[in-house]
Amino acid sequence: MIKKNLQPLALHVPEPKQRPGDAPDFSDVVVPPAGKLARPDSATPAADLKEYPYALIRVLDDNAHAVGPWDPRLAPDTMRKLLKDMMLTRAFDDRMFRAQRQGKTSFYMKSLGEEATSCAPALALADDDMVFPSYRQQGILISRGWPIPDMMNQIFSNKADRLKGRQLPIMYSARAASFFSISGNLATQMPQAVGWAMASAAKGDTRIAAAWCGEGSTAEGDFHSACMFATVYRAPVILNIINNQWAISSFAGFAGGEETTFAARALGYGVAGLRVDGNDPLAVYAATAWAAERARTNHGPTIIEHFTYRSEGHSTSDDPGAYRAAQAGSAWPLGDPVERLKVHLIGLGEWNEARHSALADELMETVKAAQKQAEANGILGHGLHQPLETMFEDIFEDEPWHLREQAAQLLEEDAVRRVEGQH
Amino acid sequence: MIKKNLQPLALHVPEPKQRPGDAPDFSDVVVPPAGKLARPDSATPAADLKEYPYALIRVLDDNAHAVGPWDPRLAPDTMRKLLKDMMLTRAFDDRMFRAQRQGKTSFYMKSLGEEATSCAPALALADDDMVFPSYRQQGILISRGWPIPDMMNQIFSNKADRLKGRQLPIMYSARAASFFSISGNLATQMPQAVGWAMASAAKGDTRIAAAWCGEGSTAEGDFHSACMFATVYRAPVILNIINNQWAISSFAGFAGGEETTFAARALGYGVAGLRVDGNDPLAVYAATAWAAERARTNHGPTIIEHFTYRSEGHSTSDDPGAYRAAQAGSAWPLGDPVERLKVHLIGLGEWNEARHSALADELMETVKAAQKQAEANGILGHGLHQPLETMFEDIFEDEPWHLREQAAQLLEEDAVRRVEGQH
Amino acid sequence: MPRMNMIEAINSALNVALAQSPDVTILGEDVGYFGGVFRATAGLQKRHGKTRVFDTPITECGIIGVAVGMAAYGLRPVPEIQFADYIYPALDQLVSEAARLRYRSAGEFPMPITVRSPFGGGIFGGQTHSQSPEGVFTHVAGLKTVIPSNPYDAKGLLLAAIADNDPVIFFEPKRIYNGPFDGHYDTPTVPWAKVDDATAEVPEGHYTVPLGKARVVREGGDVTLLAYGTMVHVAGTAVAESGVDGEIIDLRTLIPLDIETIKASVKKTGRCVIVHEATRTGGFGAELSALVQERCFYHLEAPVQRVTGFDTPYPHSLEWAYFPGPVRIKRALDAVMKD
Amino acid sequence: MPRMNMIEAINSALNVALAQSPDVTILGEDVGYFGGVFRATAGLQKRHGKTRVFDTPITECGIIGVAVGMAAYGLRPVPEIQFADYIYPALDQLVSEAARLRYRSAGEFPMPITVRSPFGGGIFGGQTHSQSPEGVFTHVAGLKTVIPSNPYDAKGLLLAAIADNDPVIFFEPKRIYNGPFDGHYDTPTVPWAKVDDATAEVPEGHYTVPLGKARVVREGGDVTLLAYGTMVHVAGTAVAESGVDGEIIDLRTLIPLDIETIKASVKKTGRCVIVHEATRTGGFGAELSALVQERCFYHLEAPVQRVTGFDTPYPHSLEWAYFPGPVRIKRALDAVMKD
Ligand SMILES: Cc1ncc(C[n+]2csc(CCOP(=O)(O)OP(=O)(O)O)c2C)c(N)n1
Ligand SMILES: Cc1ncc(C[n+]2csc(CCOP(=O)(O)OP(=O)(O)O)c2C)c(N)n1
Ligand SMILES: [Mg+2]
Ligand SMILES: [Mg+2]
Repeated sequence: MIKKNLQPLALHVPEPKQRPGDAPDFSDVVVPPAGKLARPDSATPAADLKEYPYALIRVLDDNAHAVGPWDPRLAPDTMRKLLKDMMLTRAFDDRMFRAQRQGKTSFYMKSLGEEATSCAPALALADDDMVFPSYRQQGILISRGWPIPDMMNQIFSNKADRLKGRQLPIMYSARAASFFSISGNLATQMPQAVGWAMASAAKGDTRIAAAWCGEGSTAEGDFHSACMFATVYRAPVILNIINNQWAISSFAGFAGGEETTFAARALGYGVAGLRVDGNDPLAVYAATAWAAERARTNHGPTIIEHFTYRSEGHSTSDDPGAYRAAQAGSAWPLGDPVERLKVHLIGLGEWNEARHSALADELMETVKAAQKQAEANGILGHGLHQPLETMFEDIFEDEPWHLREQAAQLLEEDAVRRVEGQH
Repeated sequence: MIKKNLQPLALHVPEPKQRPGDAPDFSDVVVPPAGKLARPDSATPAADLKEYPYALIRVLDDNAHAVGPWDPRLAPDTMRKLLKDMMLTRAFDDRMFRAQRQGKTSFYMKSLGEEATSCAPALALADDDMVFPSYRQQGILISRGWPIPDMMNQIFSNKADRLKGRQLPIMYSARAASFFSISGNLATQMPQAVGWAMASAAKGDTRIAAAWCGEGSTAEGDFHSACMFATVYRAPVILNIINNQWAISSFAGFAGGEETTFAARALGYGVAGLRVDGNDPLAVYAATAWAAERARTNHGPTIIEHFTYRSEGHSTSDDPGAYRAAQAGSAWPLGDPVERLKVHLIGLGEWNEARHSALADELMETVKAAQKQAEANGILGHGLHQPLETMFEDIFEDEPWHLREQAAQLLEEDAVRRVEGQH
Repeated sequence: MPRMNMIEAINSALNVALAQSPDVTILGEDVGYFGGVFRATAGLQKRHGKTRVFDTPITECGIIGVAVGMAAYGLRPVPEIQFADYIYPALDQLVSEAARLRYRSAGEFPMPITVRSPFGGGIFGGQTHSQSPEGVFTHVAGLKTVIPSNPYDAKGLLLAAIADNDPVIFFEPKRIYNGPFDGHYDTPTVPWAKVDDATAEVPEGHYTVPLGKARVVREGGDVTLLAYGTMVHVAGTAVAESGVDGEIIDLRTLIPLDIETIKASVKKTGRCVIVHEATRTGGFGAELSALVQERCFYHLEAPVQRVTGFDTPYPHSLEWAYFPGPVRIKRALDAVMKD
Repeated sequence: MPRMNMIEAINSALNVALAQSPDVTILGEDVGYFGGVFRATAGLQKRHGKTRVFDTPITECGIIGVAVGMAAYGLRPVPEIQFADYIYPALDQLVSEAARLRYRSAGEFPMPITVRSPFGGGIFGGQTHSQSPEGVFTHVAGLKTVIPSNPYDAKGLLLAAIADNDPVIFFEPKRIYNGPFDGHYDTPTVPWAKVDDATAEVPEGHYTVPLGKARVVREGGDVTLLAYGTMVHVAGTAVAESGVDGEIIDLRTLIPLDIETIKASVKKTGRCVIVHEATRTGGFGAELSALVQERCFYHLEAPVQRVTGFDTPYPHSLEWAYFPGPVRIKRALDAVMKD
């Protein structure tokens, strides 16, 4: 079997540079200077954009000055809105994480450090552009002004939950905010977004679609299907890859990250690919605005890799200390998006520390008040759920006989349970 | 819904340049001169090979002279073997297509014009390298010297069919030839080949794997999965894409071919990608040899696009005249692989027209004789099939009770049928 | 009344649906210019335009994923899966997405998608052009499954499926596209045009056959035969040849099932034989058998029998040994009548 | 004898298998360095090396496709699908490839693959961490399906599955990983270490529990209860609370099924209740019901009853209303006993 005159083959299994016990070390992360990268016209053919997947769009430099052609030159009010959205997202995450720890719900997922990758695109898109998020894009809903108590009702699966307690916490759906129902199955939303965009194009509509998934999720066949349809029909869609370096315990090397960038996937399909500093809110805004303009003018899809870092655990079920260096989040060389935008605004004279901490306090109060309001509708597992028969609704438009029978059976059982005090 | 100040979106649906009634026109096909492309060391990092997916490896020039650094400088005997393999494949296809038309079997698929993409890789690989073919790689089995009557027994599903009549014609399996069982489901073999290669590497073996699929099939999620695993573990595997421009009635534009090459998929995964003139047997040999050396020396996978043309219908069930220009095959600017190698050998003084037609006659006789031999074992639907109880074998290693019961039932039914003369 | 074969009837249904609603959109491998490998979509692209009837990349996952997105936009996509054997790569998008989106969004995102796919064997198609995977879908909450057995129903049920606001898996029994099949492999197929039956007469315009309603094909007092698709015809042969007075019910829709018609018949006959081509274990026949004995136990004179394909991959050369033909059905009829 | 919970037992089985055969290879999302989201593979990479226990890209299609290729090479891969809810993207590689390769190659390419996957609900996991999709696999010719209900069986069945030369779907009832579950959601879980039962005692070394053999958990004369996984324990509660003398059979292997044990029991008791957590329609319970009435018809005193999850997606907040708990089972017991 093994030929002696040939050297034996060997299987390469990726390994991250640090593991628990090691100090975090990001010295191999190449951080090009802000402002140096040219900004091509958004109608440029993909064939002339081949370097972009390997570059990194950065607007805020080390001093948080906005520099270079990708600076979106946002009005201070817009930037303050972006800052506030990110801060509110963070405050929300903080409270809901705690609520899970307090046993008020079953599950939560934070987006700490990645807020820019949701809040900035939301701002750069039109409010009625359709978004197909993954589970870490709560920032979009917040940016679009969705009521915080409504989000919390969903998290508590309580009697006011519009989704009737059917979905795991954070799996929002908000059609009125052009926000698609979140799936627990990774990457399924990617071809769906392309399909929505194709429908919009077929109808001569003006709305585009955008989708998000993690770098780990790009390995799924659905991601590939999305890219195939996007390129073939030049769909008006933005496919965002949030490369936060980790997929639960697996570093990006298990998603192909050792060999090239995630934006480079675009080259395989002949579509535009951008790579952006995901912790630079202005750069993320600019990249999204470019891609949105490209899509809206019938120049087709863009794949954007957001280079960022998952600063905390994957979810409330996860302990990152078991598989990666401690404190890796704070060592991340691209910094913190809230901090960077804050310093930028202060530098412009449009913000100051006092206003910042006042805003932080105010947002925490907002969130606390919302939580109080939501908890009044019940928390998970404490009885204030939806009526039992709602379990059989919305499976089909009309309830067929077998579901009607089962609903009746459940109500009978419930009566028994009540009599017997049993479960 | 539609904003008046924005231009409406439009859906792009690809359309080939010619349809039935049009004259074939390949003037847009870029054919770079043979011999001009540099041949990098096979250990070159993928990052330094970014131009290769857009180039075209060609060895035989317009006069069928072998030129340039990719010339594999094969011995005349080797080239004569390659020529013979391609000619035998063609003769085989010809007879089996006719056999289907004569009602001797249910189905057949030719590889006319694409013979080089099977026969040349088979020669460039070691005989015990494992191949995971699609349904159009009969040339590999023929190159590896597999008995023609055995292939025909499979096609006739007769009593000598090693696969016991279970598979559609041409879905061969030949473990002894390191030839994997062909699937009717597109692209499933691609991750399988990667898995085999990973196993070989994990075991410190020296054998590599190679897989083939059509350009249309690259849209499947399986293809993407294969590329993901190949890049992550640097698997010793060659992933061949046979870009014959058509997937049944759909031109390559529906597989992303309007926007870039198929070899460019490699860039998305950071692996080596080559694009080769698939009708140039020496170029195909050279590209495979390069990739095989790369894999065998632990430098990882290669994706090879074979640029060729499906000269005839998709299968015996297909009529290409219904969707593409007539005679497109003969207008294909890269010529015919058999003809090109023949002229090359004649130019070297190693072949001549008389020997060529003598060989063609001899091969046709070989095939006819084999067919006679195979038909003696039965043709489809004429009774000489495998015993009925074989239907229940090989589902599991041991036959569980429910299959034993069903086998008994079938034999009882069969007895009834024989008595009643019924079916 | 025009006579159509099943392909023509399906083509007509799609044509009517496309003309009626600007939201109906057809996509799939080879369905556009060429009109489908079985010609079910022939002429539709030319008539309704490339953005409403188009070819796709070969990714069933993508075809259904994109259809889900189109439905979220508000279209009524009618994707084709070229053969039912190729539906598995799309399973996650069907089971985890299309089937559950109305539910998980509490009605925000209904999924009016009709997935057409030729299924079943009897055409020497081997393992990957012959399967009957309906049992995978009937187990999934949120999917409807519809299988016609003749041209009239094919058109009427397809129009009803497209008008339905839930995802429907519409399996087309390809063995009877051109004409009914008596189950004897060597009987030449009689084209639908020559079949003297109202089911071969198909109105040109719009009509529907409601989902969830079975059809009593033949009334009888001895035994109830439950079948769908091709097997309705094969069951007919078996009844005719056996002399048993079988009541044949063509289920037409598996989910939601017409339980009332089934119950009424079995309570009348006291015997039941279920016929399908799919593999036996865990097939839809198991569900039918369970339902019948749960609801008609005290009327049953004999065990409910299942007549099915064997638990093997679909074989090529032994296709007719696999196929649940008249002999297999007659043996079951004999068995239930003996008891 | 050491006491282990189910995770420890599974971990021990994998460790023994890796040590015994150099061909056993474990792959899956997060199974390597971290040792799996349920810690089933903890420590195995460290002990057996990175090329034998490793993390993978997140593509279930790829995980199974690669496992098929590894099996073709001669390895015995043991891929993990992180949750059974995520198995659908791998379905084509399982159904069209792994299940059929021995058959279509006439024995050239056997597929000794064991797919491990946590399944079932009762952990507030919502729609995508709770499903019981065994009914999809039991319908597929060429796959075995195994479901343990306790630590002893988990290890012994897993070792038997890995040694088996055919593809096995090995579903692990995650609700009882840490301790048995009586079906009352508010009863605190008693860890396996404190359970006074031989099934919590797990030998350190190698042993097998043969595939295809059920276990009579409790003998009884009134009614036969067929269950597997978590529901074996819940059925036990119902029997205890109802006072009915139920004979509880833990099926352990669904395919191939131990029909003899089932038949013997039902012929003795004359009554049968089938319990599973999966949705009702087309679930494995339908097959069981059909088989029982086909083979024990003349012994049945009452209709075979199915107690199952409802035909809905797995709900989050109403999990315990969905779950087939003791009340639902007792009502079925009452019903069959009344008849
Ligand atoms: C189809 C599917 N497979 C596996 C999982 C389990 N899972 C949930 S999140 C996750 C990691 C995803 O990582 P990434 O895509 O990088 O996103 P991130 O969590 O970093 O935002 C995995 C494996 C799933 N939800 N769906
Ligand atoms: C999963 C799956 N989907 C669809 C088909 C039907 N089908 C068979 S061949 C084919 C076209 C394949 O084209 P390509 O990959 O370019 O290969 P070629 O026939 O040109 O060699 C299609 C769609 C299939 N066999 N499997
Ligand atoms: Mg990630
Ligand atoms: Mg092709």
